[in-house]
Amino acid sequence: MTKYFGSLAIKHPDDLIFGYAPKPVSCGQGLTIGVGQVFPEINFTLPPMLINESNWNEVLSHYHNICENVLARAEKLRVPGIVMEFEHLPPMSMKPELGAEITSLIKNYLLEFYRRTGIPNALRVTVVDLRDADHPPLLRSGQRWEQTREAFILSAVAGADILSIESVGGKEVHDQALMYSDLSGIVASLGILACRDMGWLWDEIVDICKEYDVVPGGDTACGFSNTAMQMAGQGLLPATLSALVRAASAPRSLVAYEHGAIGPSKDCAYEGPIIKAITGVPISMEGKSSCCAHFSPLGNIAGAMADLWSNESVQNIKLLSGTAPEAFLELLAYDCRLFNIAENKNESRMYRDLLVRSDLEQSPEALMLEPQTVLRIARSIAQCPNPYTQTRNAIFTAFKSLQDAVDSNQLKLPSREQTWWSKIPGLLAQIPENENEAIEYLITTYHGVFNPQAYGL
Amino acid sequence: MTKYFGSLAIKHPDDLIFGYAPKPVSCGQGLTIGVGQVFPEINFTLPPMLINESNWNEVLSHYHNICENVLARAEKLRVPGIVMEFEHLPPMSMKPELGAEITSLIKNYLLEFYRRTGIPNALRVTVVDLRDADHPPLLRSGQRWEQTREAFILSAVAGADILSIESVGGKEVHDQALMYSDLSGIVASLGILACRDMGWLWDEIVDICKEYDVVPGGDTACGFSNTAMQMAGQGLLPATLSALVRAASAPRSLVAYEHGAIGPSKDCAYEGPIIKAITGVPISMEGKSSCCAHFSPLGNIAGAMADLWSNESVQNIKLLSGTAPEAFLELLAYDCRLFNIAENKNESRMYRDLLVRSDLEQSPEALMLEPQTVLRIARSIAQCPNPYTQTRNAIFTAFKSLQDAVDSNQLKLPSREQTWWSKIPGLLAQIPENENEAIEYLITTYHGVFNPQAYGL
Amino acid sequence: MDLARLVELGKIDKNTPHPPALIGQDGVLELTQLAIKKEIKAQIILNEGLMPGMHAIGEKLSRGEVFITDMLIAARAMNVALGQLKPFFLSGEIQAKGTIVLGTVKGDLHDIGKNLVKMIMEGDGWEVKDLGTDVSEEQFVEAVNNSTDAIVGISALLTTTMLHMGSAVQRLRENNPNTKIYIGGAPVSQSFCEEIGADGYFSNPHGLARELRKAPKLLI
Amino acid sequence: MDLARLVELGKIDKNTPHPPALIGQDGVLELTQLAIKKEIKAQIILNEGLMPGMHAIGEKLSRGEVFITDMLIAARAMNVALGQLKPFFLSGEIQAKGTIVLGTVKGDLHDIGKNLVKMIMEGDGWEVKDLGTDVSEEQFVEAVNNSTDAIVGISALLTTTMLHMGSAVQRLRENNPNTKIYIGGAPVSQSFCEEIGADGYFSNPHGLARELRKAPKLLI
Ligand code: B12
Ligand code: B12
Repeated sequence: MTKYFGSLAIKHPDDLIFGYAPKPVSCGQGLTIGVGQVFPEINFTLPPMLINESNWNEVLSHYHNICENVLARAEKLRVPGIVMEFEHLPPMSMKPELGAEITSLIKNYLLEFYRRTGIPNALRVTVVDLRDADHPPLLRSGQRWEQTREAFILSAVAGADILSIESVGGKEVHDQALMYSDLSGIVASLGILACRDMGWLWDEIVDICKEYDVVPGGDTACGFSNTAMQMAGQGLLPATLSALVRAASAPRSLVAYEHGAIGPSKDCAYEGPIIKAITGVPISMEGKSSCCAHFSPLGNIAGAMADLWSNESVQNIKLLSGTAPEAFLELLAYDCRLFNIAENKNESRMYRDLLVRSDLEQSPEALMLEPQTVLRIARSIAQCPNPYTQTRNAIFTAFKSLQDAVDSNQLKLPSREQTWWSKIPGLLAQIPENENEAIEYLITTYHGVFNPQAYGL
Repeated sequence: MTKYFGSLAIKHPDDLIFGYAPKPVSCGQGLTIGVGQVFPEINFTLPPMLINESNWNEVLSHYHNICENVLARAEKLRVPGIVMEFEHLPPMSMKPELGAEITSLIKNYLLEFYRRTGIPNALRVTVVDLRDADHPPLLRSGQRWEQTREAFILSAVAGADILSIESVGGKEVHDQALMYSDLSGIVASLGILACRDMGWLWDEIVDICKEYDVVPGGDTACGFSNTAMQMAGQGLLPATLSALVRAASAPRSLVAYEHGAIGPSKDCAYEGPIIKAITGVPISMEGKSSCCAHFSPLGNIAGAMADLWSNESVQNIKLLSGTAPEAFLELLAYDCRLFNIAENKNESRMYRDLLVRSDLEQSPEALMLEPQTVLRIARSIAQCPNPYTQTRNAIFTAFKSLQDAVDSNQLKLPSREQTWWSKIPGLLAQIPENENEAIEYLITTYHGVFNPQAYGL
Repeated sequence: MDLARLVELGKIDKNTPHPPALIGQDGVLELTQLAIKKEIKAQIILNEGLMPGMHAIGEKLSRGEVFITDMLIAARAMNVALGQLKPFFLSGEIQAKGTIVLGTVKGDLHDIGKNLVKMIMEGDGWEVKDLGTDVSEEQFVEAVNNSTDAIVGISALLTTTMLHMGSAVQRLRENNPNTKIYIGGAPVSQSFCEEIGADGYFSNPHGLARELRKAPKLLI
Repeated sequence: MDLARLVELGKIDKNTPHPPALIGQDGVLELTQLAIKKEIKAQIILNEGLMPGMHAIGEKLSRGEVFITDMLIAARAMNVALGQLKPFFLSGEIQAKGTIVLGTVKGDLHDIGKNLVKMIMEGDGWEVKDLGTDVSEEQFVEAVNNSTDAIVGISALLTTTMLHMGSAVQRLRENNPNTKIYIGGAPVSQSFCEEIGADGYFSNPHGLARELRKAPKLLI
């Protein structure tokens, strides 16, 4: 049941804007996302502590505490709606009953909150992709997959309103290709391996969602393009490479929607705007408000097209004001007020452009989120149905956009990126033109690193 | 050497805007504040730990670590300029050599940073007002004052570029008046006691600043109006009372500028916009970006007129991204990019109005920061030279503004505030008309609570 | 109108103008005097007449229906009544709930939170010995030595002083292992409380008041 | 061009196309073979020919002048040279710097950081035993039992797994009190390192490499 998005859901850059999605999603307790307002999506995790049987009550009491504090603040600040994301930690997917117990704990708070305040809300549960634990991963079978699948089912039963995952198919190859700046390997691992796994995996997830009446949210290329961005942030890889990887990861994340996901996409998927342009689904994004979770070259621009605004993750620790989750809910709530007043006063386009321009010239990664560029990349992807070609097109288009910006002096590359920059055309030229050659390349160059059967190869 | 500001430096609401101050301040390493750009003012403090001789090296290493991380991030994000505020903790003012050692540590980092990157910067040092330790405080003499004075001098010698304090004169009475919602006591303690102490204290501080060529930044009514706002936030006092106290505290903070302070004002002084309107000095403000330090009903609106944008305070603890001070510097830097791109694209008025409107109808405190209201209160203060009358005028004007907003349904009071709201006119009517009656009231009602000599009474 | 309701409304006596609706009517003072005259047992006056008024306003405050000012006004009226009952306290006919030793830790001058604790606990029938701010471990120990049944409440607002709570708890335990010690203040948390071995953390005074009401041997 | 420079540039052999500027010229392979033929002592080839190249690129990486890819390409060339020197390692004529046992803690699958540590330490002349991810305390202990002079490096990326470092340190100490244990990973810090009693924390692999170069007895 693959749907091919042959054209763009959003064709004009003016329409690519926060709060609006051509295909809104209704979910949870009275919440509709994508019809004008941006809502906070609050994320949280445990402080430094182990998770085991002896301290399970302590774990639960953290989640109680988080729900109480966050929802009290949300009420106080009169948010127009709220999404809570419960992201599993590994033991919670490994023993899915544990994840389910916390899911229903949070869901009960949300139900009560809705009854008391009438504020619409929803619960996203993100399961850990345990298949990563085998090297190379088996993906479509074995205990790891069984557990992951079970974690989805029990989360759905326990009350999740939206299901998501940060899936890892193709990452075993991508990790190495990235380190060696092997663009051919990057494109092949994303466009062939990752896309194939996504198709298989999301068929499974969408089936579960249908059975239990839950919204299939979407996936994120976190393990691919955020790893690249993190490493570029640490000065280990060029930022232009990280920008290229971002574009190249969009077709991979798109596959979820081709197989039935409907959004809202995952916050850490900065390829979200491209997905929104192609499919029209609402997206979750994180920017400066996720300074608690990671540093970023996309602090403001990430908000330009967001439908949910997230803090990615924050530990339940004490700050001078209160707990960190309530503090970051406050931050999100104020940012959302700004989005929403701008839309209310008919200034949303102007405000979006400020968000875009404030970061645009500061990093190659930011350029990948500029509305015109987003549409350019989206178009190059939508052009053809083959995921490998889509991925190859995306990286070429991204490079052209970077080149235009560099040539017009809009983007100034630091001197340390210059040598690498001059090598890119050569590396791009080496990328195999068609899927078969690319498979050939993968099998010879990354022999032993991945398991071809796991991808149906 | 008192200067009386008989008219407003900013007369039109359009000119009351972030980044611009009629009387810019140049300080530190090449930094000029108030000529178009908003700069981050980063604040930081120690994590839970004692300060004593045995762990002094650990204390120092925290400040080393903070400087390294914060400045590395500032460079990475290419901030146009930066202010670091070093706020003393009590032992650092009690033994001023300790405060001085940290001051010179930070200053060295800033000098080196300026040499390496050319990014303008300055160091604000805020000393603890130790006079609070005596009950009732002696204020103008005694060991506490000697230590406080010494702390100013040693900070100046050690390299502070700007000096500030959160002074406490009049607070011993105000604390009680506040709890009993005694508007007469509030106005008298602010307009007489606090203003008198401010005049005396700031003459001293300005003298020190002249001698050591340091900028006298300003003071904050933190112990008055932020206490009220905190208590209102906890539901202990009405938010309308907290709004009235804010307005009433402006004449008190104004005194510093009448006695030679030139700004930038202290971040936690939310009376800053009123001060800016009257005097034209640049102001520091904190809003959603200080969610690490306290919750606030002023998250966005606080930025509308800011020249420095601060996080108030954050402990040097580890978050998932890195340390909390670098995370909050990142947040400030992105917010500042938005201010500055808006001004660059000629959209600053529009952006300011979004900031204002997003919070305006959500709390009485926010109304006190709306540009028209700010000017209205500022005018009522500038009208007459007597601080008591100024304070009385300010509270009446603030009430009128609140009343207009409530009458026009712009501001909806929660039902729990209604009873109190209906009592305000009666309480206002009881406020003594002139200073002598008010002194009489203070002496009879707050007998024993304060020391009249300490105020030259 | 009954005594409890008058306490809750803070109606001191016939002459006080507050609350306006009751101008000229009898207040807590008159009704308490009347009750004593009628030889109602002092303990009953306290437990069934006065305290329910304070509890009522306290509950309203914690539900956010009234403000601290209303609580203080009630406490003021309560104090007038307690003045009338003083002889019965002295004779031992009524027993106070007990004593709370209260203070802000060494190096810390924030006292607004602590003062609220004081007022609310007094309103709840406790005698509070307020040691003020900047209170050393020794001062806490001494105060408990002078009043060995006392409960201790410690406040701290600075992250650089909260650790003094740990040493205070330790010193107090050495001297008087059974003393109950409760802590509060913005930077403090439940897990910190457990870490330093205090008996309880409360984010507001009502929490403490409620906790102490639960302990049966402490009830009047 | 000297050997060190060829290592730094990652020029493997005559036939490799990288770097383009050196196409057709001799690479690390040829020069190492030549040196062996000239009977230059293997230890000298290693210490004065090859290692300075790796150090140079390592320093450039830590100064942000090159990228990890450049480092890896250099390491690849280095490995080719080491292949040529293998007989001398086997005969004991050259001694390796030593062994590092490396792994990501139990429950944690993040391995990119750990893999970088591996590559960089290998480039610096260490033999690395990579235990992979999700490594239990027992596995660390066992690895050290099999190679008692080894240094241990532990990585963790989750706040809910970092505490396993503490138990790993404890178990390792019980078995082999002198083993040096170093830790790293995004959530870890110097103070956490002190808390669990590890020997050092480094925010990046270069820190570790530099530290180990300082320890005299570990130098080749
Ligand atoms: C008002 C205030 C002041 C006033 C104090 C007035 C006074 N007499 O208390 C003044 C201006 C004097 C002041 C000074 C300073 N302050 Co101050 N202050 C505040 C502020 C804004 C509000 C505190 C307050 O009164 N809140 C209202 C009361 C009602 O709330 P509360 O104290 O939390 O108490 C409630 C509960 O906690 C509980 N409770 C409290 N104690 C107890 C005890 C028990 C047993 C129980 C059961 C319950 C309980 O009940 C209360 C009612 O619900 C806080 C901000 C904040 N986030 O708290 C900063 C804050 C505490 N101050 C801070 C600082 C840094 C200082 C100074 C060092 C600043 C300077 N450089 O001069 C000095 C230090 C003075 C000193 N030596 O102690 C920082 C602390 C940072 C840190 N490292 O810990 C804070 C957090 C501000 C910030 N965000 O940076 N401060
Ligand atoms: C990429 C990534 C992933 C990838 C992992 C790919 C892989 N094979 O490693 C994927 C997508 C699979 C993933 C999965 C998960 N992740 Co993850 N992930 C990240 C991310 C974005 C980057 C990590 C990274 O590779 N950085 C680049 C490398 C080079 O940096 P580094 O690891 O820090 O290593 C450097 C130094 O630390 C040092 N170093 C590291 N180890 C050592 C050891 C020694 C001895 C020395 C000297 C030095 C050293 O050297 C390195 C080079 O400088 C981080 C964000 C972050 N802030 O770190 C989140 C993050 C770590 N992940 C997180 C989470 C929650 C998860 C999941 C649970 C999500 C989920 N629900 O599925 C799962 C858990 C998987 C598992 N079982 O472990 C959270 C952790 C929150 C928490 N509670 O602790 C983070 C912080 C994201 C966030 N902000 O929320 N993740």
